[in-house]
Amino acid sequence: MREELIVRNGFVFDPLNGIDGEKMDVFIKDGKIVDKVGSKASVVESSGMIVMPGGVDIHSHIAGSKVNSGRVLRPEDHEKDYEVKTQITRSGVGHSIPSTYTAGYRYARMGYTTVFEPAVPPLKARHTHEELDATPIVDKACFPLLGNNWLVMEYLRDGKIEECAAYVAWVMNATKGYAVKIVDPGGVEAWGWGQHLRRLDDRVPHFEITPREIVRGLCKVNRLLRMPHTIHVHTNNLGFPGNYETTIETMDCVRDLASGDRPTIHITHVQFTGFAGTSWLNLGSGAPEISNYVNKHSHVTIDLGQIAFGDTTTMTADGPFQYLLHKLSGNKWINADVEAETGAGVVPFHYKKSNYVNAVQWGIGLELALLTKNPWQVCLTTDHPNGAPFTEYPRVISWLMSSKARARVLAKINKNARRRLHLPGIDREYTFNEIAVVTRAGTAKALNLKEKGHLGVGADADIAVFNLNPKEVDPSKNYRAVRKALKKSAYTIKDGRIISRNGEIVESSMGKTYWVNAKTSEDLMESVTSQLREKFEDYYTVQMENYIIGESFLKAPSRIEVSSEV
Amino acid sequence: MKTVWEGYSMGGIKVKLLTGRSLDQGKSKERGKLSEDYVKCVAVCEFNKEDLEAFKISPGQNVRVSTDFGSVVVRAAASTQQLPKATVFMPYGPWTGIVVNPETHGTGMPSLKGLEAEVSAAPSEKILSLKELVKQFAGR
Amino acid sequence: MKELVLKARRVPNVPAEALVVSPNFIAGKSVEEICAAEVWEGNRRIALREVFDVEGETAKVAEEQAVKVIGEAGKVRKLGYQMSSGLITVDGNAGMYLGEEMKGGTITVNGNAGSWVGTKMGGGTIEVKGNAGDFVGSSYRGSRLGMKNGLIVIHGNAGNEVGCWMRGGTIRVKGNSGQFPGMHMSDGTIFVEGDCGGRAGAQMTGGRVIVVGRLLTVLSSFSFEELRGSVKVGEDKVGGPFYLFTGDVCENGVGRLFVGVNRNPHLEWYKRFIETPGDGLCRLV
Amino acid sequence: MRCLAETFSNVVCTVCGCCCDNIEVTVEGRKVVKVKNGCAISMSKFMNYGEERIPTPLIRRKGELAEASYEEALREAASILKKAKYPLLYGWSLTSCEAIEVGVELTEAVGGVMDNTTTTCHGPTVLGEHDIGVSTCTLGEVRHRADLVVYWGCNPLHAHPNHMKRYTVLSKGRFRASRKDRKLVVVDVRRTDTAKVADFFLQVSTNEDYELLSALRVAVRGDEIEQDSVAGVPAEKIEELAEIMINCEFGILFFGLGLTMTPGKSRNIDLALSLVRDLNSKTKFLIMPMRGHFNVTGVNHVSAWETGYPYAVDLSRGYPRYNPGDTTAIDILLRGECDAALVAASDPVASFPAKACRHLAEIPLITIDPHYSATTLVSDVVFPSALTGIETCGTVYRMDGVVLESKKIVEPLGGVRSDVEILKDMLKLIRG
Repeated sequence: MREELIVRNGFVFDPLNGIDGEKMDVFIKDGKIVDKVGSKASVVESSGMIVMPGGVDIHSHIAGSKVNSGRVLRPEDHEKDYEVKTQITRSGVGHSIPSTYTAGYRYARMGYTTVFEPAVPPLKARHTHEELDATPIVDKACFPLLGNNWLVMEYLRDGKIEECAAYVAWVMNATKGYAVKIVDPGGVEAWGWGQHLRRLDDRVPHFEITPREIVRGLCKVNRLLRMPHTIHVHTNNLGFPGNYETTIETMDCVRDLASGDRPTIHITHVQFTGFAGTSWLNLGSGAPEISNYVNKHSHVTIDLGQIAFGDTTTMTADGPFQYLLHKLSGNKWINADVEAETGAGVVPFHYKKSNYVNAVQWGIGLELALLTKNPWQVCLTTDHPNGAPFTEYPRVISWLMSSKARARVLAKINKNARRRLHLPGIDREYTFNEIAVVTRAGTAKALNLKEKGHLGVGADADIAVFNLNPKEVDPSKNYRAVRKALKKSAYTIKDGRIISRNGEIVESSMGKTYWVNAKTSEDLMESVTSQLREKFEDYYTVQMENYIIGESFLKAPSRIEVSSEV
Repeated sequence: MKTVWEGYSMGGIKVKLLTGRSLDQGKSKERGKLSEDYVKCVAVCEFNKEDLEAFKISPGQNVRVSTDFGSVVVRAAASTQQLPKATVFMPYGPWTGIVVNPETHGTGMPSLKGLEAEVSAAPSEKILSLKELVKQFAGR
Repeated sequence: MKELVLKARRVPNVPAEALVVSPNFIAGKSVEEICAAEVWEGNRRIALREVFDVEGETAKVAEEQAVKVIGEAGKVRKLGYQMSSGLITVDGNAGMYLGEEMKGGTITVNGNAGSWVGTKMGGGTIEVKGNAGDFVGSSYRGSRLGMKNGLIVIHGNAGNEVGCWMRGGTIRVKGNSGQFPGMHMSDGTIFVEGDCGGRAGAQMTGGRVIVVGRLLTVLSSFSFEELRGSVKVGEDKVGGPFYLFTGDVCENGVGRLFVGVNRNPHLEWYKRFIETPGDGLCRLV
Repeated sequence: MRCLAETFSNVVCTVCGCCCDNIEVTVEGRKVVKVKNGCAISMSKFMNYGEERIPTPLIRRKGELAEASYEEALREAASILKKAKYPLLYGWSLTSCEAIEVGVELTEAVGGVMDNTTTTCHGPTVLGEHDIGVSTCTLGEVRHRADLVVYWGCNPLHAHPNHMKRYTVLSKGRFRASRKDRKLVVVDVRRTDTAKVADFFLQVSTNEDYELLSALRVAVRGDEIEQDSVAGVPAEKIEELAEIMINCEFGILFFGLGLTMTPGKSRNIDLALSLVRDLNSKTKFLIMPMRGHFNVTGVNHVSAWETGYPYAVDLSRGYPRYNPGDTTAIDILLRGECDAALVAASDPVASFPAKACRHLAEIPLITIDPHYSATTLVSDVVFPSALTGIETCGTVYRMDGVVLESKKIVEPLGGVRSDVEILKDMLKLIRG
């Protein structure tokens, strides 16, 4: 039986329930938030501390084939950053590509309890689930890559939107996925031939379709299926100067598909597609333009992909971009194309303050966060590990909360970059409430996770308590205290159990894996499945039966049923 | 007395020794490693037809293969895969383990191909079974 | 200088690791503290006194500290780890990773040393009177940060990949070296006085590899430049003549490979590029 | 009594890294009576899986292996591992990822070194990748797009008999209809059966692959090769191959142990990876190691996500450390530095150099294997186990990282447990 808990007397930040730093108690029973508990409940004394829902990371590459390729590529990344086994925890290594156990513990220590892996080649989804199942404590889910999928492109080219929807539903089921991920739509297929495709209206070789049609088509599919999350898009042209225009164009290409205030598109790691300028020499920030667009349009949510200076590993499904980065940096390079579906690349990278481009990138991410007015449209990410390892979140938060902290970095970065950036002129500072939005409430909302990101009755009892008194500490001035407190939570509570105390894991558990079962009409699914059966052997080198992942393959599946419009 | 460890030069024919997978080795290991079939398929040294003639060795005859690292008796056979001159091939197995160079040079991988070796006809010597071979080099 | 003597009590049968055998650790501590210092024997944490008898004195600062290891320490790894000054003398063999990440000071081994001598070294001197294993002065796996500075002298032979990903400093092998001296190196000097197992300078981008003795072949990714009468290594002028090659072309490298003419008659064909008067090539060099 | 015949389709073959998943196996009770779509080795494995099976656990008593109870064998094994200061836990390529995961946990618990058969196949490939990276793909990409297939130092017709048929020159892809649309190049020391069907064959001198690769890189750059011939190949032929590679639309280089085991080892691979990387500035070119042993790719993956490193992981200090050449099985054995060993799902005594095997025989040795093997002969404790992919199911990785579920098609022998069960029981006993 699970015990009852009271998180007592903390300053609670629970934006989804309109609670902004009120001193109050949070009650927990059987792993859920309740409105009262018995007198025997254990007490987590939190007076003088911040209490927030557990963190929800919308976009972090923690599991799967490309992450693991990165681990194998970089023993030098792990050598000096390791964790010794304890009675409770398994050993492991960091740094930018931590082993699965270490990743789970490190998230939990920072008060994060839910993490979504955003790039899964459907053919290799089993691998992702194996790793997610070896990632302790946090709840998780993964996004299958569909923006270069042959069947998707063919259905959309032929205008068969409903069939496409049924196929996407089939993929979600077959891969136990959560949301539609699009990476460099059409561009990765072109990369299969070593070609680059940059613009929204370029044609994908052999497929007679454009990126614009793929994004729009999948956006419609997503709506037809009533998927909990929007399409999650990594745009074309990532990593090229001037790409902020592609970002805005991509946002705008689904504007008419919006209904009400519900977002229709999530653009991910916008920093990497927020470049203004025409070359690396005059690279600038496109953040003002992008934020301006987002401020005027409610159909968009974004996440930052903020960079932090230092050594990390870049990894995306965007094969051509990773090749570009390899050519630019001279660093070692992994490419991994996946038949009929997608690709991937991995390149180690060191962001330097003295480097003009890196310094501009640093500024772009922060400008996006600070110029976008509505924090509910912004999710904090570093696109782990692309911009920085997720363990840098406390540092990123301190930059958002303190212009002084930003100024200190600005003083040290490349001078020309400083001149190009708008950041020195921005004095906005995030409040704790806004931080709670961009790290948990807003991300949970964007993912439509009803039981996450808030502390209302019925929510999962995933709670982070930080030893920081918001009445006494001014985060603007004392940003170091913020960093220190966020790095190691005083308590992280997962499903109603204290699993981390002052940065030490005191109990380990295995979280669940969400997946979406989008039910379409039986006739439609039947007909699409039989079409698939015909094509499967022509497209794939595995049998259709062996491609499908049964629910029992997952250690702790959590199925989300949605009934589609088709 | 020389042990199996030291290897010994017998004034045999100098050759390059390759080891590797073969279809027969693959099939026979699945039939059981204590089987006669396994010995037949794996305790083998393959030669070029030209080399067999030049060395006056006939297929089926026993030969001793020696390197700086050890020495083992196996059966001579004609290679179906054409070998370069004065090069012999042995399929992977415990018999090759005796003669390969264990040195890894800091890579973890011993030196299993392209070894300097000597072969000589060994008509009166017996090919050891797996059990006998293991007993000989491992003492168990 | 004050000397602390460590006498090996027994030879461990599993790998032992003694990061504490370094002037930096020892200086400023009592002999009692040193005796109790942590050493790993396989998966067991033990005290230094279990493997070494400790005698002598400790100095206040590392500069004043000499450490002498007597007996068989061939299984004891990482002697002199990260040391920045002082002296270590090993009367016997030293285990792997001798002087790893060393920054200064001197290590002398009067026997053989295992592989990875002076890996990631940033300064100081290591002298091995016997042979050394593979990867002398190299980087860690996957890293491009090999030896940066300092001097390593191997009086006997060295194994493969001497100076792998080396970035500076000097490695001198008085005996023979294995294959791939100067693999991926970008700067510094590797001087092999004996023969080389081959593939010298492979994939180098800069720096110098000098092979006085026999080198079977020169990779086709090296282009012949000219004959040199001698080459300077530190203060020494080493007599040649040498063939001078540059490469590795495939890495856009500007490394220089010197190969002794006398011991390598099979490379004589390169001379055709300089010896024929009237041949256009001669003007190129 | 004759049992009813039952046919299983889409069975994953358990022989090599091709992991063909279209095998049809008919069984009658515990007997396999028919195998369809499998290669000759696959047939042999399925049909003969019941040969030379170990019926019960064994413990060495007075020098001879004798029958023992499961509990007794477990106690003995646990005691060996607990006592050891530096145990080696080796093998893992013929079992499921689920078993390998328990293996990592066990290694961590006993403070040992976990190495797998990668050590003696593509360990050098991993080392090459650490320095260069790798430009690769899944096999279907080759099937659909490749107009140039190069096999270097490998003989797929013998070692991966279905490779060409299912994935490369003999397969039918979306953009390549038949053999005519593809060029096959073979580089090998021997004129193998694979070489005999090639369109272009280069016979490289033994031990000189590195020299040839280096010259080929020179030619791909468009520079002149100063030598008349390199590695026994005339410069013009090298230049011809460079032209073929540059001018293809989509090329792939498959390489085997002919590169990883010959002098140069990891550096041969370093250069092959570099060559392919260079080619990407001129055309689309990819590279893939011909992984041999069934789930050896899976071991690398499990090991990497659990510890950060794909093989040769030293957990003696309670956290993962890694340095092949030091922490690899053969080096440890040659230095005589492990004081106990557990071998699971592999037969090192049949494949390691004899000197390494001798140390294995000298220390307490536990083996988990379905069959009698050279290794069981020298073991002190032997656990019979169910055959993964025949008697028990489990996750396995194809050579290109595609993951498949192997199937259970027959019941294991009475009393014989799976690797997962045995390892878990051992772990439980050790943790007390």
